[in-house]
Amino acid sequence: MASTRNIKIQTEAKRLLQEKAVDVVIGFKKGTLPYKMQPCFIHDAKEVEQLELNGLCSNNLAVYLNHRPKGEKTAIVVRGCESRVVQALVLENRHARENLYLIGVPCIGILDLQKLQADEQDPILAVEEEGDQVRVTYRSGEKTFKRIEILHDACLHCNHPQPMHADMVIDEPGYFEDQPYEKSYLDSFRKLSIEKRNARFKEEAERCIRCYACREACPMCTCEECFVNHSRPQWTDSTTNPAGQQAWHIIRAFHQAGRCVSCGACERACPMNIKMTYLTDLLNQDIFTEYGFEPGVDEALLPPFLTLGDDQVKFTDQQEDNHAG
Amino acid sequence: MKNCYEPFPMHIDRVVIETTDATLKSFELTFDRKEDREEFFSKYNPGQFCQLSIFGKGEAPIGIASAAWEGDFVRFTVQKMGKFTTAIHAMHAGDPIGMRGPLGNGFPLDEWKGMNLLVIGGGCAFSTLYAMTKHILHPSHRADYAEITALYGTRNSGLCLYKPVIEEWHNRSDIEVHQAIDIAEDDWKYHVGFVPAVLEEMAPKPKNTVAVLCGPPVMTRFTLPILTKLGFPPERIFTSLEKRMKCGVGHCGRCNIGHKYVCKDGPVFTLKELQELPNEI
Amino acid sequence: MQAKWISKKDLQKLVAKWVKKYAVYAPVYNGKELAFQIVEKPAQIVLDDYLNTRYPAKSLILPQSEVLMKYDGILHGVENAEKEKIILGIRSCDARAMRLLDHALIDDQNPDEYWKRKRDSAIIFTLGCNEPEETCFCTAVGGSPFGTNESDGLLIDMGDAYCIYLMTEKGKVLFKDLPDADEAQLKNVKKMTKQVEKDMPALLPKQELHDALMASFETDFWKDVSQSCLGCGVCTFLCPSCFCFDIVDETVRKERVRNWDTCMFRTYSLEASGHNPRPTKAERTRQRVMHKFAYWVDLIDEIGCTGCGRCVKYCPVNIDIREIAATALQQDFEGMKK
Amino acid sequence: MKNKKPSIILFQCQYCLASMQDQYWVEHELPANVKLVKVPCSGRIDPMYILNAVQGGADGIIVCGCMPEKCHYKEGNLHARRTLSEFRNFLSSLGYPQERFIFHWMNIDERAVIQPLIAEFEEHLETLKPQTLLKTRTFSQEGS
Repeated sequence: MASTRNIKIQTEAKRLLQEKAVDVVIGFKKGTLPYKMQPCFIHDAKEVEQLELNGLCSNNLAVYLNHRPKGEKTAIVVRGCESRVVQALVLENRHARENLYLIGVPCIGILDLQKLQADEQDPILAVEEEGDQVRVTYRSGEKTFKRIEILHDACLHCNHPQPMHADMVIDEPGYFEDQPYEKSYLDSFRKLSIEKRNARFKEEAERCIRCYACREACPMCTCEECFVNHSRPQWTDSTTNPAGQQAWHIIRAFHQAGRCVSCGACERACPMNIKMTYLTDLLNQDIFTEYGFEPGVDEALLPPFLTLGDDQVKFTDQQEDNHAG
Repeated sequence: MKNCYEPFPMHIDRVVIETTDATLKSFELTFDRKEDREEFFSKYNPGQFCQLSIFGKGEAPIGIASAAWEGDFVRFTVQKMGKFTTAIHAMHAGDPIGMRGPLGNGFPLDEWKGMNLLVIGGGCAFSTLYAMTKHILHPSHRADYAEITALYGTRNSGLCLYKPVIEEWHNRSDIEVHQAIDIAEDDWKYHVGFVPAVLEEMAPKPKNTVAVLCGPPVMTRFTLPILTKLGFPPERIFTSLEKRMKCGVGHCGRCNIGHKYVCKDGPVFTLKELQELPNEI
Repeated sequence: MQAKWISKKDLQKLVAKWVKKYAVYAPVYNGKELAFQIVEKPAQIVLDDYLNTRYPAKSLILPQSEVLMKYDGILHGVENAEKEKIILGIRSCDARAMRLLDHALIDDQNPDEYWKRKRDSAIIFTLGCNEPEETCFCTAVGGSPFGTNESDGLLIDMGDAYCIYLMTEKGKVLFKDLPDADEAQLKNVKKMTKQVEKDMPALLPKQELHDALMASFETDFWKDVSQSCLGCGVCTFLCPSCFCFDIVDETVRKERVRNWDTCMFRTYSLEASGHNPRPTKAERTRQRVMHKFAYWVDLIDEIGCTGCGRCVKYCPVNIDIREIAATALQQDFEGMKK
Repeated sequence: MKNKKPSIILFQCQYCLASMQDQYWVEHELPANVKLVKVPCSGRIDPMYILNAVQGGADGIIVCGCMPEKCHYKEGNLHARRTLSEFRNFLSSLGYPQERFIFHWMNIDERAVIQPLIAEFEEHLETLKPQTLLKTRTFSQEGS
C-alpha cells in the first residue's frame, strides 16, 4: 500500500507530466536492496507510480540538477535540505529558477544505515516504517526502533526540515518543525582540548580512501575541476597519505563554508563511514555567528564569501580603533 | 627480470625547433648506459613509442621519430600540450631525462615486404611515419619494398616537420612525396587542400598496396572512407592510435578499446581490427 | 585434493605458531570495522559470523598507494624484501579476484614486479561461505562460495571444526601434521556446500551477456543506466577485481607512487589535448560494466566480476550491477541503435 | 635542535610595503627562519597556500595586506580578511591555534614596523612548542 504521502507526490508528478509543464520528475524509487532507495528520473506519466519517499532516501536529489541537459524543465521532489540547495544554487547562478519546479515534502528524516546496521555482519532483510516506528528485520531477528533513535545525525540537528521556496508543498505532516539555528552538538567538540580535537579530526580523515563519493554526492560541489584533480599546479598529494587525506577534508569543507546546507549526504555516501558534516557545521556556525547567514534560507542574501557587505566601512572603523588604542 | 616501471637514465643531446610557431620540438636523447642502449635497439621497431619521464612532471607516451640506423640516439617530436610536454619544452641539450621503451607493437614491416606503401600523415602525428619511411629508405631495406608514396599534410608550411629531410625526399627517385597545406601560400609548390581531398585527387592504386595513416582524429575520420572508396581493403589500412596512458605496458587499464590495450596491443592497428572493436576512440 | 580436519581450537594454536614465522593477515575488528590486518594474537581473528570485509583484500597485494620508485637524480625501483605472508579467511570471491589480477598484471613481456613479489610470497587460505549475504552472487558469475581453484587451501566451517581442502604444496606444508578428514565428515561437508550453492543465484549466460553488451555499445541503454550515477569511485575502489592505477610523482617525498584509480573519474581517460574518449558518465559506467562482463570474457573466457556484492551494497545511489546485467540480457539492442 | 628558531611563513602583498627600506629588508634581509611568499594581493592567498604552509610544518603564519580602502585591486584585502579569518578559525578547531596565525594590515605611512612585528611574533612562537598537530610533511622548505 502506498502511503498518502507517496500518492500525493505521484498525483502531482502525473499532473505535471501530463500537462507537459515539465520534461522530467526527479524522485526516488524502490532500490534493489531492502535498505536502499534509488534516485529515479520519470519522463512518462505512466511511470509515476514508482515514485516514493521514505526514510531510506539517503541522497540529496538536488545533486542531479548539476548534470541535467541545459534548458530542460525539471520537477524535483524536495525535502528541507534539498529545497535550500536549490535556492543556494539559484543564487549562485547555477540554475535558472524558472526551469525548476519544486515539489516540496515536509521531511520525515533520513535513517542512518550506520545506526540501523550496528553490526555490519548481520545483514538487513527488511525495513518497514510506520509513523514513529521503524521495524527492521535482520538475519538474526527483528528489532523495532523509534524513528528518532536511528535518524541520521544531520537530520537530528536539522533546523529547516520544512521545504522552502517550493512551488507546491505536499500536505502531509513532517517529522520535525523548523527551529532557530543552533548546532549545539558542536559545543562538546569545541570544548575539547586542541590535541583531542586534532586527534578526532585525524581519526576520521585518515580513513579516507579518496573515492570522492562525498564530493560527488554533494549538490553544492559544483566545480568543473576539483582542486584535487588539478595538475598545474598540483595543490596537494593525490595519494592516500595523511597530508593528502587531511588536505582533502579541510579544503573540501572550507569550499562549503557558508554554502553547505548540512544535509549530510556526503556522510551517507561515504563507504568508510567517515564523519564529516561536523566540519562544515563548524564553519557554518562561525558564519552564522559572524554574519547571521544560513545557506539557502533567504531569497536574495548572498553567501558571505560571495559578497563583502559593508566590510569596507567596518574594517576601516576597526583599524582606526586599533590605531587610536 | 627488469622492473617495467623503471626508466632508463638518458640525456638530451640535441633540441631542434621544428615549426615556426615553436610548439613542436624534436629531442634527440642518448643513453647513459651502454646496456640500456643495446637493449633498446635490440627491440626497436618503427611505429613504437616510449614513455618519457621527468621526475615531478610525470610521464608521457611519445612516438619514436628516428630510425635505428641514424645513430645511437632516439628522437622524439613533442607538441607542447599538457603538464609534461610543457616541461620538456623548457629543457635544453645536456639535461637529464628518463625513458621507458620501446613500447607497443610498431609497424609490421616484415609483412609488408614486396608491397607498395602509401604513407599518409597529418600534422605532428607524422613523427612515427617519418621514422618508418627513413628506416625503409635506407639502402639495406629499400629493395624489400616496391613503390613508396608519401602524402604529408600540415595546416601551413611553417608547421611542416623535418623540413630539410623532406625537401631532400622530393629530389629522390625512390620515393614520391606529396605535400599539402590547408590554405594557399605565396611560394608553395605543392598541393593545397585537406588531406582527404588531396588523396582523392592523387587516386593511388590499391593493388598490392598498404596504406599507413597517422593524423589527428578529424583527418583520420575523413580519410578512411576515401581509402575505402579507392578500393583499399580494411586489413591493408594501418593506423596508429593515441590514448591517455600511464604504465605503457598494459597494466594500468586506461588505454583500452574493448579488450585491446593501445599501449600493449597497439598503437598500430589495421582498420579491420578497429572495426571489430567497440567504437570508443 | 587433500582434505584435513582441524578443530577450531587447534587452528588457533596453529596460527599462534604461524605468527612467529609469517606475517599472518586475517579479518580483525579494528574498532570501526572488520579489516584484514596483521594478527598478533590468534584470538583477534574473526572467522565466525563474518560476511566479508568492506575494504577489499586485494589491498594486501596491490595497496591503494604504493611507492614504485625513489628519485635521487635518477629513478630507482624500490625492492622491499617481503616477509612471507599467510592470508587467512579471505572469501573465495576475493581469492578469485586475485587470480584475475594475475592475468592483468603478469604478462610474459612485462610482469609487474611489485605485484608478483607480493603475490609469490603469499599463501592464501579461503574460508567457504556457509551463509552468503543477500548481495552475494558469486555463483552467477562462475564462482562458488566454496571455490577451490582460487587459492592454496579452502577452510569450511563445520561447527566446531574446519574441513580444509589443500590444493597446493605451499598449503599442504602448513597443515601436514593434521589428520585427514574421514568419509563421513566429507559427506557432511558435501551435503552442506551443495545446499548453500543451491540457494545462490543462477549462473549468467556468459556468452549471451557478452554479445548483448557488445550490441548495447552505442545505444542509449548506458545513458539510462548511468543517469543516477554520481561518478564517485566507491564501486571500483571496493571492487576486488578492479586493478586500474595511476602513477603520480610526489615531489616533496621524492617518490613515484602508484595509486588506485578508477574509470569512473572524468580525469581517468582525459587526454592533454582536452579530448576524452569517455566524456560522460554513460561511457564511464559502460566501461566499468563491460570490462567485467565483456572484455574479460574476450581475454580469458571468464567473467571479470567475482560477485562479492560490494559495489551493490556500498553504491551511494544503489546502482546494481546485477540489475544491469539482467536488463541487458532482456533488451533488444538492435532495435535501440540509432 | 633545541635552539631551532620557529619557522615563519610571511605572505606579503606586493603593494602594501610603501617604504623602500622595509621592502628591501623583506626581500633580502629576512632572518633565515622566515620565508617570504610574495603575492600580487592578499586576496590572492588561497586557503590552500596556508594549509600547505601548515602541513609543511610552519610554526607561524603572517598575512600582510593593505589597509582598508588602500587595496590596489579595490577590495582584495577585504576578501582576504573575510575568508582567511574564517579559515584561521577553522584551522584552530582542527589543531592549529589562532595565535600562530596573525594578520597585519599595513599603513602607507608605516616605517620599520614589520621588523619588530616579526621579532615579536617569533618571540611569542618560541614560548609555544613547535607545531606538530597538522604537520604532515617532513621537509624544511615548502612551496605554495
